[in-house]
Amino acid sequence: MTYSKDFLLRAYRTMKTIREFEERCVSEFMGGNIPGFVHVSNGQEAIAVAACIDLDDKDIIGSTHRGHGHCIAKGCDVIGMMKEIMGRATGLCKGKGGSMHIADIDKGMLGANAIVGGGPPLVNGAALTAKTLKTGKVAISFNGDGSANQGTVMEAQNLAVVLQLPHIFMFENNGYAEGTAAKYGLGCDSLTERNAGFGMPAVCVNGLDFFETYEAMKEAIERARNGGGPTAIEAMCVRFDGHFIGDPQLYRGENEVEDARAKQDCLKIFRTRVKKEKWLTDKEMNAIDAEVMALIEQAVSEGLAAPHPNPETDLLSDVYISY
Amino acid sequence: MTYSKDFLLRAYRTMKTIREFEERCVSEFMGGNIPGFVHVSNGQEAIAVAACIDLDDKDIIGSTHRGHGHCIAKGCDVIGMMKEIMGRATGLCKGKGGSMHIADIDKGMLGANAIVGGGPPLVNGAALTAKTLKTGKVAISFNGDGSANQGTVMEAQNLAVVLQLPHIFMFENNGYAEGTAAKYGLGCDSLTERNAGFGMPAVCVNGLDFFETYEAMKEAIERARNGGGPTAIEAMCVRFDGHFIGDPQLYRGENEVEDARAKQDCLKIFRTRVKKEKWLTDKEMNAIDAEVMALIEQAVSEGLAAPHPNPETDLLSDVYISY
Amino acid sequence: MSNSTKHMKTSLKTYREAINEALHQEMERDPTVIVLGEEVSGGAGGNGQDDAYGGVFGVTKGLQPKYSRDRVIDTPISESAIVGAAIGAANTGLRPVAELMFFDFIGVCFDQIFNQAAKFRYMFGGKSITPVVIRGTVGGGWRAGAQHSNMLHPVVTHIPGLKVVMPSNAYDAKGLMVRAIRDNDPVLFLEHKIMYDNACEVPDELYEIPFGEAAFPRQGTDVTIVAISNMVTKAIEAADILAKEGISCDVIDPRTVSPLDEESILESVEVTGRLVIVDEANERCSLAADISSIVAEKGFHSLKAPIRKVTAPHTPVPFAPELEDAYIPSTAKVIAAVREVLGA
Amino acid sequence: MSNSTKHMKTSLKTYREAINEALHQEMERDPTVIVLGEEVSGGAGGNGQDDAYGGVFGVTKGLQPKYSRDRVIDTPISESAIVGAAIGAANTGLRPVAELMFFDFIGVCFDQIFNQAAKFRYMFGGKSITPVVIRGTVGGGWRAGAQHSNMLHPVVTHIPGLKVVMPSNAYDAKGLMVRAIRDNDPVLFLEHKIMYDNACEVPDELYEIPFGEAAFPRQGTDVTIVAISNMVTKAIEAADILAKEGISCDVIDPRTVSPLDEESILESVEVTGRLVIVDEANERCSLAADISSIVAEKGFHSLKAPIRKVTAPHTPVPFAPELEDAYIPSTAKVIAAVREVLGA
Ligand SMILES: Cc1ncc(C[n+]2csc(CCOP(=O)(O)OP(=O)(O)O)c2C)c(N)n1
Ligand SMILES: Cc1ncc(C[n+]2csc(CCOP(=O)(O)OP(=O)(O)O)c2C)c(N)n1
Ligand SMILES: [Mg+2]
Ligand SMILES: [Mg+2]
Repeated sequence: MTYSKDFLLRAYRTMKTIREFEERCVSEFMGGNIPGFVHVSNGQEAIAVAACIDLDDKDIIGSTHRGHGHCIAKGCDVIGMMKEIMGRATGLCKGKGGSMHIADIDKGMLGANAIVGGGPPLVNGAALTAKTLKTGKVAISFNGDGSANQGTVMEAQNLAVVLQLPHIFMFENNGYAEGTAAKYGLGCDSLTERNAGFGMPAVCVNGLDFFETYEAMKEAIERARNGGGPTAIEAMCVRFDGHFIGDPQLYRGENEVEDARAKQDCLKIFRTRVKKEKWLTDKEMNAIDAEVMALIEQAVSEGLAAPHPNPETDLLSDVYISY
Repeated sequence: MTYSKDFLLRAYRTMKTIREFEERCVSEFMGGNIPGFVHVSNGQEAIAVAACIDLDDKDIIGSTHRGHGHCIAKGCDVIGMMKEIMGRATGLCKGKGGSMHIADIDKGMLGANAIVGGGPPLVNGAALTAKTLKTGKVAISFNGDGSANQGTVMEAQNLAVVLQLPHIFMFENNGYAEGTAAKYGLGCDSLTERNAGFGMPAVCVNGLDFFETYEAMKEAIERARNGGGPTAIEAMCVRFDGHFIGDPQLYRGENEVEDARAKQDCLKIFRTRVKKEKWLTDKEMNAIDAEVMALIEQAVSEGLAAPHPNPETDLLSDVYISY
Repeated sequence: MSNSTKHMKTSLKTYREAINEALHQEMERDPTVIVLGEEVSGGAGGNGQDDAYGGVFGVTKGLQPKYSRDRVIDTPISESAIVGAAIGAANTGLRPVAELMFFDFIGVCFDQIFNQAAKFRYMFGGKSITPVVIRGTVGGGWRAGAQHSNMLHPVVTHIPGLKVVMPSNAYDAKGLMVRAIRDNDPVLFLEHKIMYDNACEVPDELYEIPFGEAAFPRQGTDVTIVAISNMVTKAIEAADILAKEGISCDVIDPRTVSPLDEESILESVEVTGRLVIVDEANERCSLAADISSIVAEKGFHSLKAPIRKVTAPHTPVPFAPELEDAYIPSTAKVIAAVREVLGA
Repeated sequence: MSNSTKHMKTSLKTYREAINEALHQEMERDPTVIVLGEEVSGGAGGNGQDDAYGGVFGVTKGLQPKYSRDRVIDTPISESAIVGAAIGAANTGLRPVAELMFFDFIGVCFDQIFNQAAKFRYMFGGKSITPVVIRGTVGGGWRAGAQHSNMLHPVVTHIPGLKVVMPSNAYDAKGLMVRAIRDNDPVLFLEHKIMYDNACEVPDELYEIPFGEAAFPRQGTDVTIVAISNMVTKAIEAADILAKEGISCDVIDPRTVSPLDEESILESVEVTGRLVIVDEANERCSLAADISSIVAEKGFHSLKAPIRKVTAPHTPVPFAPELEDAYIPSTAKVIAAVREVLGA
């Protein structure tokens, strides 16, 4: 396959944005500027971007507790996100949601979800809307190796097949659900075979390879848009950070994280490939890096300067549209 | 395989008891002697009996809304059952449970379950007890083609594999979940393949054939007792009656039920086989028939004569052991 | 019948027919309305008759032949997936009406209801809308046993972000269903299964009954009786019997329990000074307790006697008819409670 | 500290340590006690350290190294399967303690709790026993947002057949956990996550605290304050501040909310005539409403002023610290409510 320069630059920029956003979330959290529970997705950027790069605002994604990357890949405003994660009144969700509950419907981002397995049933609904109104749109749910074992996810898989919904189930297998190894939680030898058992096309890809993941997605999206129903993609990847920021990660092997950062970095793999193919140059990408760093810096400084919510006006609002 | 005469007579007697019990439930319900919602299992007797005939009282089964056959096969008192279904104070559960909530812990019958998919998670628990206390006992859950799509069932399947529990998942595929065809509700082409996807041995048998079903069970039970973990068995069968007693069954094809009763009757198939093999004679089986009819008659007359519960004493009791 | 519907042509309709008609007319009017659930049509994938059930209680009968399986969707037995799909579809442009055959089945899909639909608007800072209706049958009387006879409205009334509708007659059922479908917040529409054949005059046209406005099936000055769902029937019976003795009861049917028409209850108690609350749900943390506590706080100075709750006891629903009849609040118990608060 | 534990050697223990110790000692004493849930040990199937978490809040730390993975069982993320397995194991001879990391996750396993465990004994005519403990963390204060900060005890208190335990300090936590494990009915053991580091003197030996017996952390005669879980801390703070002004508060901590020690509450109100109830749960159909309604019915004639509930508002739990702090009932709000019922 050949890729346009614009596509490659966008892909790189988005992946890099996620990476730097997440790394900065870690340091801001550690510095006390971010409250609550925060789960970052650095290491898994290629998947989010490969999944979303061909979507428009009317295609829908549903995310997880580890949702920053999905949001950014789907086009959510990075500054609004940082404000939200910092709990500010001008955040994407007015500071009421926080890291685990970011949504941006206008961008087709249906919502992060702090309940493991909460998303896929909802994403079926978005796919049902597309099917019913014949919009030609698709819906993507992000899932983990751990959430695969939640009954709600498996119900959603079956229903998607029964109704032939345009829903792509993306399973990011990062090897862990909190501190539990994926291979422990999944009784099956292969999640992909289990997915196929539901009666949908199922593939396994190297989620560190943007291009491989993108091509599987492209095929799945095409099938979905043409009425061919759901697909399951298992994308093997690694989580660079802890389950949550601050996790001591005692359950990981010696040097596991260091090794992953050195040898399994999807951004490095992308750079190596595009340079080898002579699609992009270091110079082009370094320029993007600088812009991204500036954007993240801006997000943090705007975030820190943003107003806090006001309990008088904000605590009781937005529960109902009318009551 | 060879079968002892005692075994064959027991198998026949139990199947026949279920058949007559169920047929009589229909007529007593129609006559106004049984209140509530009642789901009968006539047509599916071979599965219940094949599943339970090798179990003892310490092996556990968990049943469904269509549980009379499972109860009888597990050794519950038929007269106590009829009283229960009639809502009498001396019924197996003092009239508090009724058809959909019969249990008899002493017989290893953990409970019918009016919630589709409610049982298998609990049966995992019984299997966990067996594993933890190293009793060598097994646990069987009964499932339908419809309940297979309930998330709780799929979670239970995965957990049973993860913990290698001695749990046999028996799926009675009678072609329907209420009025919905099994092949509609199950998105997959084959439930057995989906079951295998969970990482457990999975087979499909002709559930009208007692012997085929029995042999699959025997293998599964042996494996479970020896620490080999769970098995899934899909037993193809037919439901002779409506989803519930009184169901007009408009969703069934013309002559479908009549044909099934004529050509897919597991009792007839059993009789033909044992006669052909010269294992049992008509005379022996007719004698059993007469005894069974007498027992059912007795169950009904004792049921009708049994005392009703007394609200003064019975309404508020049995909620807690102590409170 | 309210003022706005007075001029409309009516006919005798059952509770079942009234809801069915609301669904028919709203589906006709608005192509984004869909219906989904188990057996809402029935016969999917089979060789027999299509629309074989139209809902196991027949409430959705005839919708599928008219609007096709694209808009009247039979599903597998996967309540989380059903309710989740309805919610996600509501977030993205449809107005789904999902059915839980028995509301007892919230146990297998409660997360989607209380943690998802109920919270989206707030969590997302007012960004999302969830115009979903989840219909479910509640209550006892069918001898269906402990797992199919619960009320459970207190559980969902507790949850901010949900609206809870409990019509007590066919007229309200139609108008409230129309309102529920048009509402932009998630609505639980709880139909008492014992009332499906109850009939009254119901307008043939579309009309809405607003949420949070009680009805007053009997007016009186001695005792206020607040009753919910099918208990309204019993409260009315009790009031009519007591009226013959000269005891005048003010029967209030909140119709929606979230939002709740507090004002009407408080105003009535201001007049009567005495309150009986009748609720088929279990007693602990119940709607009866809720209403009692509102009056104990805001209407305290009007109260001339202790508030009496007539509820189901703290037990599961028993199967045997004698026990179930003793479990469900009866007209006799309502009468006794009224006498009690009157000190008679 | 109660009479029965007065002679015991004690040491300073946190709420977390007290529960951990109860689990350790009960597992030691009774080989049928098992623990299961997500990350109760941690590190299953991995290459790192075993017992890596010991529960994400560290409550089950050290159990697995001592009792092995046979009795301390890490599970997939499948709450219905976890809770179901615990219940089924309880029915057949074990005494499982299952963990829901956050009690908010009842949404995906509610059926097993309310429709199965809670009802077996009744439905089966008294035949089955279900000695299961389901532990879960409740409450806000961690900035964990709407889906991880709920109380939800009203939802389970509503359900007959369940027992609901809500310790407010380390001493109670240990004694109630021991009691819960030994209890033969299903028990929900709700730990407020903000209290894990709170410490007090706790006996080193095993002891039980009976269910349905309130504690009285402050005694007084002017106003009764009933407070639940972490709200007890705030009620005590309020009482101590008010004491300096000469206002004497009787603070009651029910410790278990099902069963509830009604008598103690009613007796106190008989003396004070004034009642404030403090509950972090949302207000509708809440435990605060429940207690209010009990007193409005049975203690009516003692009441000298309207009952005041101090609860969370009818909104989900917000994320931003300022909003969450305004959401959770504060000591200041308790004090204001006390003044109000005193007409001050
Ligand atoms: C229903 C539910 N159960 C448990 C949790 C706690 N929890 C949050 S994330 C997580 C692990 C998820 O693992 P996986 O799906 O692999 O996603 P990853 O964290 O690896 O991105 C768990 C157990 C939860 N939030 N919701
Ligand atoms: C959670 C839940 N959903 C729906 C129902 C209603 N219901 C009872 S039985 C049944 C069909 C079950 O089909 P299957 O599992 O194939 O069993 P069968 O009736 O064929 O024996 C349904 C939908 C229920 N009791 N519980
Ligand atoms: Mg993972
Ligand atoms: Mg079936």
